[in-house]
Amino acid sequence: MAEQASAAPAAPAAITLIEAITQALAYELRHDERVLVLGEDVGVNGGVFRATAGLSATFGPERILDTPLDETSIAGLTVGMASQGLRPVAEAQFDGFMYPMVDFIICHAARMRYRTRGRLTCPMVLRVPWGGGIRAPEHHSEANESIFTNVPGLRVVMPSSPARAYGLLLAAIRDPDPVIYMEPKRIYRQYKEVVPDDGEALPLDVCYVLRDGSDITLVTWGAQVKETLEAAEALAKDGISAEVIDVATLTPLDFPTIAESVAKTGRCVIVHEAAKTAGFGAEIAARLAEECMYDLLAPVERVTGYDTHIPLFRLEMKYLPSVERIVAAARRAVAAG
Amino acid sequence: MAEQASAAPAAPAAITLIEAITQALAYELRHDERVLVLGEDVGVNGGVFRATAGLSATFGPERILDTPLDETSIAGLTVGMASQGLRPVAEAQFDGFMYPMVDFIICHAARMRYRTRGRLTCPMVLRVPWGGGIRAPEHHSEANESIFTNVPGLRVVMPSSPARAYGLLLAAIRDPDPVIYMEPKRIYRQYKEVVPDDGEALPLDVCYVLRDGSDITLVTWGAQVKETLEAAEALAKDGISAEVIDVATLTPLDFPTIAESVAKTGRCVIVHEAAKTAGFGAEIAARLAEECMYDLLAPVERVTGYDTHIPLFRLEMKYLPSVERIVAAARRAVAAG
Amino acid sequence: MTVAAHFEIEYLQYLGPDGKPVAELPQAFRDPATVLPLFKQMLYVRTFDDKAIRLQRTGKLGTYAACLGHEATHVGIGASMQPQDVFAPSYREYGAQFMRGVRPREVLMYWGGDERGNDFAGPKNDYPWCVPIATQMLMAAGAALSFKLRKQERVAVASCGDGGSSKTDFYAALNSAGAYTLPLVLCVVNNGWAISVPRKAQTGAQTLAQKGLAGGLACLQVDGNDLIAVLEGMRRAMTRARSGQGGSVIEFLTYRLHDHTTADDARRYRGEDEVKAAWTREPMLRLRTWLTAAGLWDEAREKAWLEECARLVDIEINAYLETKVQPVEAMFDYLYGDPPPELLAQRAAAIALEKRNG
Amino acid sequence: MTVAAHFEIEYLQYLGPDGKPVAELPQAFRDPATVLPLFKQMLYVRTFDDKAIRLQRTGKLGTYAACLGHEATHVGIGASMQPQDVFAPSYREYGAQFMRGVRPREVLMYWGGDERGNDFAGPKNDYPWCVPIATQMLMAAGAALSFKLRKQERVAVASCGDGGSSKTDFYAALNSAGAYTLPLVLCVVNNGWAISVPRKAQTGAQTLAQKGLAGGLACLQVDGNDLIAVLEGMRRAMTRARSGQGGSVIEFLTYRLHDHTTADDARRYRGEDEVKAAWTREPMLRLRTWLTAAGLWDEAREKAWLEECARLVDIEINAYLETKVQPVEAMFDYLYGDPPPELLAQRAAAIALEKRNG
Ligand SMILES: Cc1ncc(C[n+]2csc(CCOP(=O)(O)OP(=O)(O)O)c2C)c(N)n1
Ligand SMILES: Cc1ncc(C[n+]2csc(CCOP(=O)(O)OP(=O)(O)O)c2C)c(N)n1
Ligand SMILES: [Mg+2]
Ligand SMILES: [Mg+2]
Repeated sequence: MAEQASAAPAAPAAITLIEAITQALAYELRHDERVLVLGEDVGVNGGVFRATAGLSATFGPERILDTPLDETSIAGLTVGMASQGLRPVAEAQFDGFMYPMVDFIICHAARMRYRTRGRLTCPMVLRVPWGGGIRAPEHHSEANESIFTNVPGLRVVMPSSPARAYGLLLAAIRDPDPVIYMEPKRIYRQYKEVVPDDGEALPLDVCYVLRDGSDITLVTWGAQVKETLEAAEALAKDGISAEVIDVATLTPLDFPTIAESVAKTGRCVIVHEAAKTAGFGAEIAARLAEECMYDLLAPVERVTGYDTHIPLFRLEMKYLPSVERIVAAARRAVAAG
Repeated sequence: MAEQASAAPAAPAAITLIEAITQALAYELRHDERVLVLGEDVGVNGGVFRATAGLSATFGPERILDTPLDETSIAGLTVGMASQGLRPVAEAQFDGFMYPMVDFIICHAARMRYRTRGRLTCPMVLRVPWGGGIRAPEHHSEANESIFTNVPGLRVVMPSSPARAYGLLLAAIRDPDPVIYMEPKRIYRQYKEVVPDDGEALPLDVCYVLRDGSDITLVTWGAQVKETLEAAEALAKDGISAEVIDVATLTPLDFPTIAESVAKTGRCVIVHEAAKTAGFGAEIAARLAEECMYDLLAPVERVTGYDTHIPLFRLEMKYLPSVERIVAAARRAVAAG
Repeated sequence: MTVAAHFEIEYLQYLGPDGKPVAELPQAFRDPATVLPLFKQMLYVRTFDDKAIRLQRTGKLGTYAACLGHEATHVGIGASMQPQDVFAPSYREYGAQFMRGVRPREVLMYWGGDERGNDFAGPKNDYPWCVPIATQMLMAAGAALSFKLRKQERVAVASCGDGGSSKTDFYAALNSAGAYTLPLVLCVVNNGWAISVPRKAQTGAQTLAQKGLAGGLACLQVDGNDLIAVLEGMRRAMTRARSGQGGSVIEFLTYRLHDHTTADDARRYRGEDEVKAAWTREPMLRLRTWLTAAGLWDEAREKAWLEECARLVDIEINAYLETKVQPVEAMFDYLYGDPPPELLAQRAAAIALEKRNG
Repeated sequence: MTVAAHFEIEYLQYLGPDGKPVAELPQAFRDPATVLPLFKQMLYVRTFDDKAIRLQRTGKLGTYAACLGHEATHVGIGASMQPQDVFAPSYREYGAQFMRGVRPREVLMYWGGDERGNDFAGPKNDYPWCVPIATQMLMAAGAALSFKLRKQERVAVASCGDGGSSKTDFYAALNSAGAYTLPLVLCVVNNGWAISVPRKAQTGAQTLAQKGLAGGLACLQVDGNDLIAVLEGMRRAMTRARSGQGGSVIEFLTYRLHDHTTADDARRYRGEDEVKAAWTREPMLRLRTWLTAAGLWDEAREKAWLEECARLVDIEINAYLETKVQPVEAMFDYLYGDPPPELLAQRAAAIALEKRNG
């Protein structure tokens, strides 16, 4: 086994979110021989974002497979391998190229266990760099998680810190069912933190409270965690105490954590990059309307992408929810009741 | 022009929902030479549900095109034709076979106009028999409208009566943008009504109030309109006056009609076949939580498919929302406030 | 003219429709005694098919996809596989599946609206019936890739129809098979029709076999009504796959003698003449003639065997009819290995509702 | 052995890398004077490409996909089309697009993050750049079908890369072309690489041209660095398409001399030697030699023309650099022909926010 793949050194260096992904992949490749990685350019090239950098050299081309340029094939091969006992981790190169995988994910991955009454299963992970804000070309900036959130049998996971990226990816690979693991590419290299390479998975189905507060609950996921935390900071200066929740696993949703927070604060702003209508924020707002109505002191607010496509990069930052828009919504909510 | 394709007779016979679809297709094929129909088995066979019965004989194989067995191809050819000035009406044979079309619908149909700043457009319709309850084989019973409701640039339409099927399909074909037209196959032949073949389109973007009421608003679409109206009837016997709204066009949503009703009734139950989590009902509940909180006298309720796949037909009716479940939810809402 | 590449597509046929050899029989299948059990199996399959159709007609089964006319291709495919191999069918290859240990009652349960039909008691790693056309071809490519990566001597065999050969997933499968040199056999069962769409409307290609050239695979066209040609075609492809030489596309020329499914009415779109002509080429006839000529078969033996078939199939039908509906919680119990709390709450609610309704 | 079908894939090359004819030149392109304007166009394209790369390096452009090395293929494709035809490019066929009237400033606007780059002033029905690999091939099949149904004498031409030829949409396009006998020319620009994945890892097929056999199309492999071979290959395919005989797949063998895009670093995955060798076969060299031998070109003329190219490209670059960002409402204004009220409300809110922020 090559040097870079051996156990974590005593004093680990701080790493970025994407390095944490590489670290998790390497850990699981080392410890579970059923695990393999496949996708376009994941081999020698190490992935267009370098998520698989070095893995081919360490684990060889039979564990790190470059695929022909076809997402349908990647999805189908992955489901085929997973259902025969391997644990493939597939990569879609960008969010906007994931759509040809939808058929296999919905028709086969999500129901292999269900269809066969548990005889065959589909323990696979689909990793997808997700979202906008990196001045990329067309189709490289999409927040399309809602494609999968109404599909039973899947887990949809989105980390927003290096530590959560590591722990949730390990959990995703070890999960006995298919997991869509969306990586907020805008914060791939936002900051570094020490992430011990200890193989400790984090729970899926858990929403993470990133900041405690008492006046309002801000709920978000993915790259918008950045703006949302900044908004909480800005609100604090005004004396508004905002609790910030990173949903992290969208489905199955840990709603109790959100409900508990809203029971305390009475107000909720949901923030996401995707277009507003029928974005996943709708589900959270709906749950609030169903289960927390008597706790709510103000109407729920959603601060989201507009109901149009994310523009090419000259305008894209005007599409994404800004700190300003989040703060304004929170202020409205606080003023309302 | 053959006999059956000529103008409507003086006293038209009552027709079913699916016959209304055939009638609308024939009308528009007669009146707009840019219109054509394509799909698997839509030609001589007249479609597996007979929606295109007789059209091939009347309009010939150059207007009614059988396609090779590939949904990707159907979607791609449709977008190609629509962007070059034709008005294709494509058919996906069943809901469960639509997924390979998702890529073209999202990446091309929904953004042809946007991408080219209006230079090219994509006036197409995708017809899809939708939903469960007909004792069909696997993949023939899916309520997957939420795949499309978060996608800007589309219209998602679902008729629930012969008259609306006719008027909305004409509107869909005439609309300058892509329309996903989902047909609730369970009520294809539920009842007949007289639908004059007058070429009158109905507005898209309008929710239809099917029954006036004052105590509670029941919001639904597609085949569940049947159970929802029955539930309203049952509630009436208890002295509960339920208003019933058929959403009809899911996106862009006519929320004002729903808000107006809830302002009056103060209570809302949303009913749909799809799985609950992140189904389109979530969007409606979210809007209520945002915009109608002060009108709500009781928590919003969703009566939906469970968060699992619709079972094969021996169990499928236990999956679908029943009159009983709708009535129970409405009673809870009325009792709550 | 400079030629960059050239190709030939071979056609295999050994027994003509009249039961007489049209070419020298291949070594392995020369002895009628080796072929006899497969002929009997074909008769068993036809008995099953016939009874399943009747079951549907009397309302005791949902939509059913018959396999009438496909028996030689299906049984020949099944007979060519080893237990450790994996088969990925579409929805009518019962003949192949029975050879692999799938039970007729499982077929009936699937078409009877019960997921337990897919929980095969026999071939544990075989794929269930696959309704989304041709996706099984690509799934099988994934299975083949898993065999190759684990250095297992196993072959994945998948089959789809002539219509299925138009589907992008079929092309993806052959592309993958070529790119990774997979132990994969892609069987295209060309029965002339995809519901109402005839073979010629599917593609401009002269043969469906030649589609394999797009991936650099071995290509073969076979008379799918000739069991011996089926066996020989499969033998070549399986040998090739098992020895690491890569994938094949085999086109089996046969005919769908029944409606597409029991929900279809083929008279809407195809002529009686065509069907009549197809009956003269159907697969039983020629084998019966050949085996009879070899002294291994006769009317009495056929009668006795068909009675035995009927008895065996009836046991299966009864087992199916006696199977109770799954409890309502079954729709929750196989979704996740590790079910989330909310799903369990929905499960409890569904059970409670069920109890309330008696 | 009975042969069901056989095929040959022809290879076209006329000018060798050294600029000497290797075969008798085709009638239509025998006269160097007819070819000269295209050579000049190739130099113009290379000048543009070079300047665009620099623009990106200085932060004035987003990611850019260079076309270095593809000039003969691209210009040859563009030169073979009529104005009424429709071209569906991937994302680097500027050489073809300029021939059709797309303006360099439009290329720059697109890669500069401005949708208006897709609103071509020139070819109104041509498709915009297409990032989802190979989907343009199938869209072009739809365009071709529309021409056929309306009995228009128009041809749809689409191009993708070697990587793109693995994509299901490519297969769907050729399947459709064969099934409907479409006036469609599918150009596979095989430049050896799909980002880091070499051609041989994409497929087991000997040639990419032969993929057309899967749909019964005409197949041709062409030296894509030889402008004359490109023109002759296209001439045959266009004639075939325009006369109602159906579709073709042409594989153009060329080489990507630059990184995949400016966001890529090809040194990670490919050797210097390969690139060096490819430079000896690049498309300008041989044409320059041939035209010089014919007395139509020399160093002075090249120098003068390159200066003119630089001047013309700079005009375009300046036009691009002077283009103001679209107003915020642009993201709402082209979504629907008939925009819904709520979208207009969001539009108003976005404008208000913009105003507040100055
Ligand atoms: C993706 C998809 N599209 C459409 C269908 C509906 N359908 C079921 S069988 C069939 C025809 C299949 O024809 P072929 O592949 O020739 O197989 P055969 O039924 O003749 O064995 C169609 C269109 C489907 N099951 N899946
Ligand atoms: C569907 C899809 N998947 C992945 C990508 C990312 N991507 C962009 S270009 C490219 C390689 C294309 O290679 P090839 O088709 O050979 O064309 P070339 O760039 O060499 O001209 C890839 C993988 C994409 N744009 N679309
Ligand atoms: Mg068939
Ligand atoms: Mg390439």
